[in-house]
Amino acid sequence: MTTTATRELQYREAINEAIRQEMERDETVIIMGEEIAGGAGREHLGIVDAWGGPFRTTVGLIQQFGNQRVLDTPLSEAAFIGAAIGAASTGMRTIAELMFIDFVGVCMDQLLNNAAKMRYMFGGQVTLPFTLLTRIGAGFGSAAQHSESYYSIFSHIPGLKGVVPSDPYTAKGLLTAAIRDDDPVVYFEHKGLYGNTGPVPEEPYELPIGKARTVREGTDITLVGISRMTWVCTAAAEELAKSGINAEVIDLLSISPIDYDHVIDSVKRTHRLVVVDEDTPICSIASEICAMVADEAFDYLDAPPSKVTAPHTPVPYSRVLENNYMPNESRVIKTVQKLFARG
Amino acid sequence: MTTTATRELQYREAINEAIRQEMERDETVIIMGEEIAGGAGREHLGIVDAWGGPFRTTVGLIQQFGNQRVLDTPLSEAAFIGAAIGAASTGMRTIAELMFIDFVGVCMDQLLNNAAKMRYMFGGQVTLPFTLLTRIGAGFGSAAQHSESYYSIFSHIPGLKGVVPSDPYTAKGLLTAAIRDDDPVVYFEHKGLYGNTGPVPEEPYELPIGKARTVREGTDITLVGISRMTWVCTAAAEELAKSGINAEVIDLLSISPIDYDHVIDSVKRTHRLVVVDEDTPICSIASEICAMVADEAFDYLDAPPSKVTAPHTPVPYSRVLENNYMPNESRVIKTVQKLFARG
Amino acid sequence: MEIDRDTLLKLYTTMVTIRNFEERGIPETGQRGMSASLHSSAGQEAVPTGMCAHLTDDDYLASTHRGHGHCIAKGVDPKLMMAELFGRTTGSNKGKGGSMHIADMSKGMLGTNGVVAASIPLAVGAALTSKLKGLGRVAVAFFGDGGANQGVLHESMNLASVWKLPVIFLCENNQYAESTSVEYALSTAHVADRAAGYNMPGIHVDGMDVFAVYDAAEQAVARARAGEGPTLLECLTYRFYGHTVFDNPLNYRTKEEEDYWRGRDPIKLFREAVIPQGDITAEELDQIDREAEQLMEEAIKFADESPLPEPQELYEDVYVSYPTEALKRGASMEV
Amino acid sequence: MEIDRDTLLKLYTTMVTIRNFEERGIPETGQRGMSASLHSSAGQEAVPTGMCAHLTDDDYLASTHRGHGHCIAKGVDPKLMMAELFGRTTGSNKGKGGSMHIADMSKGMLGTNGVVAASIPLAVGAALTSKLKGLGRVAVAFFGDGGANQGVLHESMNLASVWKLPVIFLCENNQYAESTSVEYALSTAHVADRAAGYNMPGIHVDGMDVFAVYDAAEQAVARARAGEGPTLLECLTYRFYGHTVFDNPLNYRTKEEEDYWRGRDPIKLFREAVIPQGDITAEELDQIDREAEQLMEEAIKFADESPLPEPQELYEDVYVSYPTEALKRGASMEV
Ligand SMILES: Cc1ncc(C[n+]2csc(CCOP(=O)(O)OP(=O)(O)O)c2C)c(N)n1
Ligand SMILES: Cc1ncc(C[n+]2csc(CCOP(=O)(O)OP(=O)(O)O)c2C)c(N)n1
Ligand SMILES: [Mg+2]
Ligand SMILES: [Mg+2]
Repeated sequence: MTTTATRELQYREAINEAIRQEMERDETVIIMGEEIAGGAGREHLGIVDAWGGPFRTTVGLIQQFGNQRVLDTPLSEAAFIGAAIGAASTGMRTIAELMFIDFVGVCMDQLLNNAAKMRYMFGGQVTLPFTLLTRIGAGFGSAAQHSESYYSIFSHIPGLKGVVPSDPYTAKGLLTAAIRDDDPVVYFEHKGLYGNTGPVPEEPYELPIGKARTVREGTDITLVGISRMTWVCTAAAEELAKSGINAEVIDLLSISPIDYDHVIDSVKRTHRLVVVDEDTPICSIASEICAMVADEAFDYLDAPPSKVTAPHTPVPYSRVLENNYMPNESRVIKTVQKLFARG
Repeated sequence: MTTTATRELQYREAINEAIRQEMERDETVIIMGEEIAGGAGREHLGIVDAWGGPFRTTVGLIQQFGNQRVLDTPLSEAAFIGAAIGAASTGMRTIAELMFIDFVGVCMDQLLNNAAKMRYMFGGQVTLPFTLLTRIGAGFGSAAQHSESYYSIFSHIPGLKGVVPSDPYTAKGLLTAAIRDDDPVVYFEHKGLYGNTGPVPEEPYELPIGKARTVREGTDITLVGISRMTWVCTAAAEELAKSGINAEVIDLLSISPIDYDHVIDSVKRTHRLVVVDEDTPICSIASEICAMVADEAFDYLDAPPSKVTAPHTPVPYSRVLENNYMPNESRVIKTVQKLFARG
Repeated sequence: MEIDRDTLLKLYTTMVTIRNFEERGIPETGQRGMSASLHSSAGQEAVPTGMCAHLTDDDYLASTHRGHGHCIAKGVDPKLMMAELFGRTTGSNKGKGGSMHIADMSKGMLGTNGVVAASIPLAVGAALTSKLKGLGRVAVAFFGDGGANQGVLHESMNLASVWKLPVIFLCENNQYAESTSVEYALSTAHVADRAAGYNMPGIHVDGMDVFAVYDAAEQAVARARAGEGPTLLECLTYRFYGHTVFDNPLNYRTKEEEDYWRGRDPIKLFREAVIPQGDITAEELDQIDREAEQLMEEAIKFADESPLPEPQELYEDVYVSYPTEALKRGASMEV
Repeated sequence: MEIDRDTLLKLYTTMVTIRNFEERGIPETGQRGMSASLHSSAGQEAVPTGMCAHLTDDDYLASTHRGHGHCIAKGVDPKLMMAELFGRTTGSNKGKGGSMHIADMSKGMLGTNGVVAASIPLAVGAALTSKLKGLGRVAVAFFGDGGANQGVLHESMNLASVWKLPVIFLCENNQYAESTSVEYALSTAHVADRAAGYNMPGIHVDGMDVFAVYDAAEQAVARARAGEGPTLLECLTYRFYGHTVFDNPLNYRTKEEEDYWRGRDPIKLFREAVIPQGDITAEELDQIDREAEQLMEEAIKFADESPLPEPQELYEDVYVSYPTEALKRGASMEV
């Protein structure tokens, strides 16, 4: 029985629902990580979970699926993420959570050399239905080791896929797709989006990995947003509309594969491009898209392909500095205006 | 007494000489890593070194400086690279070797969150005169975990610098500069260059980090090479000259800071660009340079800024496949010809 | 153990200063909307206090996300810490780091650190500096029971043992890593058991008893200074609050357990042990309490009156040398 | 220990097959200019042989850069291995992986691995699969004395112990990591000492004696299959050659030491132990030797006659689903 009912859910609830439904659908799906349930090993005290994830994205799962499928781990990312990869290679469909992308350095080797390469090195003998959940985003006064985005590193690595959902609808659809995907997928949750609400169908659905979407149509310039930056773009677009600039806004949604064609099609109509990326600028996805557009849509460009990103600095603590660090509406607007000012 | 004598040295010898001279000059310089000397702890058997590094770049150092300044380590990159950072923060000038860049995932956190960020997070209280030596490059039948380049990841990370010497002269000058630099510098040796010889001044000298150089002047197109790719570019340029295309070749030399201005100045004269990068294409330095040129030299470009790179795959083992993987002269030539064919 | 009066007073002062910093500084920072990442070490004061009593400003300490107490015990001025928490330019780190990155190199404080266990090898490196330069300094790496399960600890213990470095691996086992109890996550009874694999002493003591910590630390420091190599010292302790200010610890531990450990408050235990001996009076200690409270008021005032950074300070202290323009290039910055 | 005749013959066959693969396969691969990264396990045959005698194709093994022996003992066909070393499409990995990445999932062989210790958590994950699905399978993680100092081992032992997984941590202590001796780099006498920190048995045996390995492995496997959790098993062994084919081990060890260990050749020890018992004759064993030699000739012939990959196979098997064009885009590929 399929329902097509749609309700409003929070981004965090949409994530939770995707995991829950996939765990219901397929009993080989397991999830592991630090604080996934919380309070592990305290059943004898009547404690089954402490909070359901640091951002409550995994709340209630252990009650439904038990502690053999919802596994709290010791503080050992290399071991448990490696184990999730190993379990995926032997018949489970695994989800592991890395609490913040900033910590990826402690388990990078497992992602880089095992998850990304095993299938290739082994001549296709193994499939790795493995999803890594992790979190990105600045803006919370959490300083340099809890605020990074770093997704461009994952675009760079062959063998991994990556998605950057921007609202509850894409959060559920892309997570469903990620879990069902037979390749390793890194799923980047944005800390600044958890409380956002939006319509989400009740039944499970997949959004295709590698496809961007247009969230605002326009004719004069293409703005590409990644994750939360999509909404910085739409806000800038509304503002720009007042001065007669009609911006198209694309929500990238996947960082591997990157949907260049969607962007290029748009730029061929608008002739101008600004990519807005919360990560630092050098070798960023923003640069990547600009380069590909410059290459493949060269003859259509009326102005330099441009980008708005964080600067080439770590994330500072003090709010004054952090506010200057993050791309915002005003920076997008000024960049667009500069392109039009060129004539 | 300064001599200006110049002799031919191998790339590996130039590296060795830079380390040796800096250790002579400054007794706070120490070097550590796996197999730096080899045969550690066997002095009682009359063994002082086994080979002086897997590629003999550190040969003879332990004989001259002893085992307190030339430290063989257990197989524990996170610990000894972290220790090298910690020692640098407390008054030593440290060099650590990561045998192959492919293994960076086991110590990435120390580079990403300590080396790159400590100065910033601490408000400038600490300086980190720390150099990481490591190795890049495919072409040796060593497959997916011993052949990567990955330098773009280091361009992306604020707080780190990076250099990619391409011959004995730049190997010595950039290493001297890296060791003397008060910031953390990643020094990428290319496995395919160790045996190359070239003139190298005897006295210590520094080449500035962040400066590219032109190795061939030309008027029609700018080719940018990174590390060994510089010589793929010059070979292609010689070949192209036969068909009347006069290519300028730039040797990038630094991957952070990137010397965009040097490239842009050239492109403003030649109006065309191809970047040749041995790393994989997405979010690569090649893309980064193309994007920056498209942005800042937009009005000067007569053809799309283009790149020749490895494909978005791991490095394969079999020679047939590996040969197809690596950028080569023929691919560069065809790419250039295509740009001219556009008219 | 014979501890002289001055040392006793110093131990007490350190503990109550830490307690006061946590009890006042954390809510005040929260009220100013600065950060969600605030970790109170209230309850754990005896550990850094007992440890650092044997250290000078020249010795090194590498710390964790729960590091306020380590900083204070190591001599960092609470005013500079408060200003740092408030994000001010007068902060120990000019407002760049905040609670999880407080550093003061002039006090040998190599930084609190937001990545669990990541600062351990930094202490090993500092100990290497000490050894190679013959400085006679000791380095202490603090980490938690959660951090005890990170690979870098194991590598660091092996390395320090092989090189016989003057480093102390100090595990503050407060029995929880976030909500995960050590009973679940640690496969052995004591973190100190792991020393057996690295040819170093592994000692575990009551971390609520500042004298027990003081004694064990004394031995470890003596061993380090004598060039005999590293020690793994585990102190069993308890944090009175949640992992951060936001969490309710009763979601994963019982009221009874909390009451038991609050009954073992290290400050209370100190008073109960010392006052009856007659040499130090309750009034003297009360006076220290008041001074610590006063110090916090001053620190808060100092911090509040200090300037916020200018937006362009964003670009300072990234590198020693790097063109500022290169930090902004391609980013379309406004300021 | 009572070992039946068939098992004895099987043990011997496995050992000589490994020896022959190393002695023939490595130089032949070198002659074909395929790779510099070839690591002979000659001398160490008793370890995988004794271990894998207790495993079926369903059990799992995660291996190292020195993994030819592990593969053969786990049942991988030497022909497919030889073809892999020669870079042929008929290779176990279609020529994509080579010596350091040989895998055969149909034999539970989860891959040799070029990053030291990196495959250890994969075995933990395979053991988790076994436990969660109730398969009764065991997973073995091989690593060296060098690998014993990597952090991921420590994390993996803790995790496996906490989850009581059917995994065996098998350290082949061949006394060297490249040229670095275990005396220098390992802070403790035995890798097995480290088990104490993880609530699991830590056993060390003579790794040149296939019967000692066989017995210890039997216990570890029984423990794992009974759901009692992991074991750390250290086998003291020796590699007869250098780290790779290129290095001269006399740069870091003595002729006397080599002679001593060559005198303890596991194949020789086996013959010396078994032949005098009278049940198995020298001739039978010689016949096995000849068959192993023959098998290598066939494997070399098979490999040489197999096709090399087509250049465009470069793009296959990167992902299950990803547009091939996307793998080439922006790279200016010719083929
Ligand atoms: C590598 C890493 N993983 C996860 C985290 C998130 N995290 C922060 S503190 C913490 C628990 C730390 O526990 P413990 O080491 O016992 O220190 P405590 O908080 O008890 O002082 C976790 C999981 C982190 N900061 N770093
Ligand atoms: C993480 C990592 N660091 C360094 C290397 C380079 N390397 C390859 S094998 C080896 C020595 C391994 O020693 P051990 O674990 O004892 O195995 P053995 O070679 O003796 O079988 C080293 C240092 C590597 N492959 N991976
Ligand atoms: Mg704790
Ligand atoms: Mg070894």
